[in-house]
Amino acid sequence: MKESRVWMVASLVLTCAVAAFALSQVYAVTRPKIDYQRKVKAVQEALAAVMPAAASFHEQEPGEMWFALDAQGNRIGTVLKAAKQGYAGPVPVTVGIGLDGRIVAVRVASASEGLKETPGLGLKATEPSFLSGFVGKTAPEVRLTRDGGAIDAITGATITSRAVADGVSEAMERHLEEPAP
Amino acid sequence: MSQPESRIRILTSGIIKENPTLVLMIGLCPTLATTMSARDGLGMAAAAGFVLIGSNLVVSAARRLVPDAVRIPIFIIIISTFVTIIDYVMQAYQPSLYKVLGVFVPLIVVNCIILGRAEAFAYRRGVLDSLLDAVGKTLGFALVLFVMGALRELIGSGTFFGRPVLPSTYRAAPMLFMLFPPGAFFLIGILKALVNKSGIGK
Amino acid sequence: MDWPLVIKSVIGLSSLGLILGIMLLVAWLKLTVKVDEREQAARAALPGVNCGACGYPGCDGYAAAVVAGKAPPNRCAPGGPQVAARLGQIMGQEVASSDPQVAVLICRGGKAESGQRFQYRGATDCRQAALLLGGPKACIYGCVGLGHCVLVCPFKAITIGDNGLPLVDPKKCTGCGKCVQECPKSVLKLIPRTKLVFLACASHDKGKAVKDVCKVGCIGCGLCVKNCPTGALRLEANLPVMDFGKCIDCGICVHKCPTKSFVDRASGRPKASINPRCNGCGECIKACRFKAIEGEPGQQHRVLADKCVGCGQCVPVCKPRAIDLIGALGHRAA
Amino acid sequence: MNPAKIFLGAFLVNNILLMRFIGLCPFFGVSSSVSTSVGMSAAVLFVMLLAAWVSWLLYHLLLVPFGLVFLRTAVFILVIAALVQFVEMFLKRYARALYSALGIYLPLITTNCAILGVTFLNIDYKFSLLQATIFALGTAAGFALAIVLFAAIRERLDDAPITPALRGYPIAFIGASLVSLAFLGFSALFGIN
Repeated sequence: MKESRVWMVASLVLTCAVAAFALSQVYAVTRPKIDYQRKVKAVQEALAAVMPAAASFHEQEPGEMWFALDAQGNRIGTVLKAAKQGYAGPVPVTVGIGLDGRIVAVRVASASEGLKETPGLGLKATEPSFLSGFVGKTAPEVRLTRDGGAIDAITGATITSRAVADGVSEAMERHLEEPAP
Repeated sequence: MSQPESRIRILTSGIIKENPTLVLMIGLCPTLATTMSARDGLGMAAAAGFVLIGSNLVVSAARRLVPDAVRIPIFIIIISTFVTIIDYVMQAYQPSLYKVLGVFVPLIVVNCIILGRAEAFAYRRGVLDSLLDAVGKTLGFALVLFVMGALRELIGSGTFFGRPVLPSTYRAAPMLFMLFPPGAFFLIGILKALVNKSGIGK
Repeated sequence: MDWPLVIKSVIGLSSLGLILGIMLLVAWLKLTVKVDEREQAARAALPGVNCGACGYPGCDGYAAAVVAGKAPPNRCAPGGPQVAARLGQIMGQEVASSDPQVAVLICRGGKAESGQRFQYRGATDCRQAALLLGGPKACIYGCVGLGHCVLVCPFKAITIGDNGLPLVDPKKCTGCGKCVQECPKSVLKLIPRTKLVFLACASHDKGKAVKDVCKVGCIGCGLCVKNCPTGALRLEANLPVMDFGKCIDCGICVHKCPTKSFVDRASGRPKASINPRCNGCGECIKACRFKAIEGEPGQQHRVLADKCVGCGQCVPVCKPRAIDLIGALGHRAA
Repeated sequence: MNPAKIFLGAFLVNNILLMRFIGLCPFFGVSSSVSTSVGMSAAVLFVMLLAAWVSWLLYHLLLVPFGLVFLRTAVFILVIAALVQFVEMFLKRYARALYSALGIYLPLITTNCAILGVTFLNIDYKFSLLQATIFALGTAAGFALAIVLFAAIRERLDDAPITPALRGYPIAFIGASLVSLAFLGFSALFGIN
């Protein structure tokens, strides 16, 4: 029986079946934990993008505000999230603000994270050339130049630029309401 | 077959006399790549050990059923099952270690030790013997990985299991050479020379 | 239990297994080309990992090499000693039928016995040295002594003695023949393990030509051929060639050889002794080539221990079977 | 990642043998002579390309749509084993000359970590099919460069007067360490890490 031709193929198929069954179980058990970890990692990366100097983040308001901490654990800034209505949909913005109240960096959610702005125009809001305009600004300056602020909008995508600027300024206002540590 | 070795000898021979990495010279890829620190080395050895023990048991248990002509593909399936199990379990519960070991965890499936022992030993011996052989080889593997990991970590970053050991003056500018691939080649060359000198595995 | 996932996974992998199984079946049926069963046995002994650590292209390549005698049986890394033993057994069976072999050096011209023709400074390797005018050694047939055999011996059985000549440790030597193959001077030879006496010289020169270059070289005088009781030796190109079938290891040639070119691997030789049953017929005196027996006719004879070499020629001629050989044979490094 | 960077990255900077440590088993076994190394590299290039394509297609057209990503390891190694077996049979019958040149190395490749390593890296780096092909080419070239370079060194090592303890593997490792040190320099050269 051991060397019969049928058993030769059957044994292979049977082993595959058993292996597949075992693997599907393992996958079912471990998938939720892996997805959770992947989500946590994505969030951490987003925060780190706007606050490179931070070693870890303490979640102050879930999904809204984090305190950026350095290696020793003392606070070096805050990170806030806000979203204003843009041309085609909400424009989620992440803002990193230093202790001095000045903007460290701004990041706009990329297309793969659900940004619906028109490619080539609105989507340019995610590029550093536009976002670098926010760096170092304090709350009152975060307005488009035509609205009396210091941020020059992307030509042809004023609505998206304003959405970003408004989002950033809303985040900064909320930051001011918070009692400083 | 040479006279049936006593059970204890199967176990102990795997550690020194027939040490998979330094004497039989197989399974070099993970030995060099994942030994940046003692913790990673042991983590890799644990992962490979789990797969080796698991596959040796299953192969030995099913050895009467497996037709000779297709024994290699069946061994490969058994081994890749255990590898995928450790792959996903580690991704879920030990993400930091998984990030370090990276592609070497799935690469265990082509690790010459495992397929080699499955074919040369487990397929021909009883379950208990195979278990002992697997445990022996794993301990041997772990020993070398630990030594390599500890040495590279000590020289390369002056710490042991992450805790600083050497004075901070050294740790400020450690011999990074050890953490890079050339250091790994060099270290295993020295270790193999010591093994040759001491005449183990003659 | 996430049933759709399980079903998808089982069907997916099993179908792959099925395709693979059918492919292997087709291959197995079509490709059963007849392979020398020894190679099949060797191939079955190998783990089939095809990891290449033995230096041969995969297990099939290595099995073919071992069976062809080109590869020693212990190069399979994953298989370790178990596979080496099994391969040795498979190959051993072949060799065992013709008596397990051991390698011996057929040259006794070390530093003390044979000088140098020129100062050789170069790679310490006999093959390299041999290319240069046949090597630095006075005798161009002799062993250069630079240890190439030491290097190639997979069992580390050969070490260079203090006399500059390789010493083969019979315990470690498995008779794989690697050294015999690799020696540029071909002064290493495989002889049956049980063989005690052999000629240790490869020089085809005669008389004075040999004496000039080596104190222990065979000068082709033929004394051994004349004295060999079983006619196992014959002279060919100034060198006695031994027919192992006929030779009874009596050791007479060793003692008769004027230049001590023969080697006796026995560590000890027995001594003859005559017991009272001796009727003094004197046959043994005629048989003994070393005049080691004396006695008056009709009186009990005596053996002179210092002269007796224990060749045992006197034993068969003694009608009353009054002569015994006392003492044991032993092996020592050739 | 533009194609040149992928190729140079795989070929020199992250050489699969000397920097990533993948595929070392045959590296020390087969590299005893230059001719065997060349034969091995040709076979590796041939199979690595095939394996990269087959595994990429399988992954993106079958495994991902059906959500069977966890079968990746099992499927890839089985497919590569089958691929090698099939290629060996195909060559044996239709291309005798090619078979004698590189056919004998084919069984060696199924368990070669380099081939499987490339298939996994293609997936982890989320390469497109074209990028995956370039990566496979670069890696195979890197494999060839490393193994032939090293074989030349080892041939010289055979006859060099080396202390007994270092002879064989130890000196081969230390040689590899120096060659790998040279490759370390490449990372700064092209600025790819």
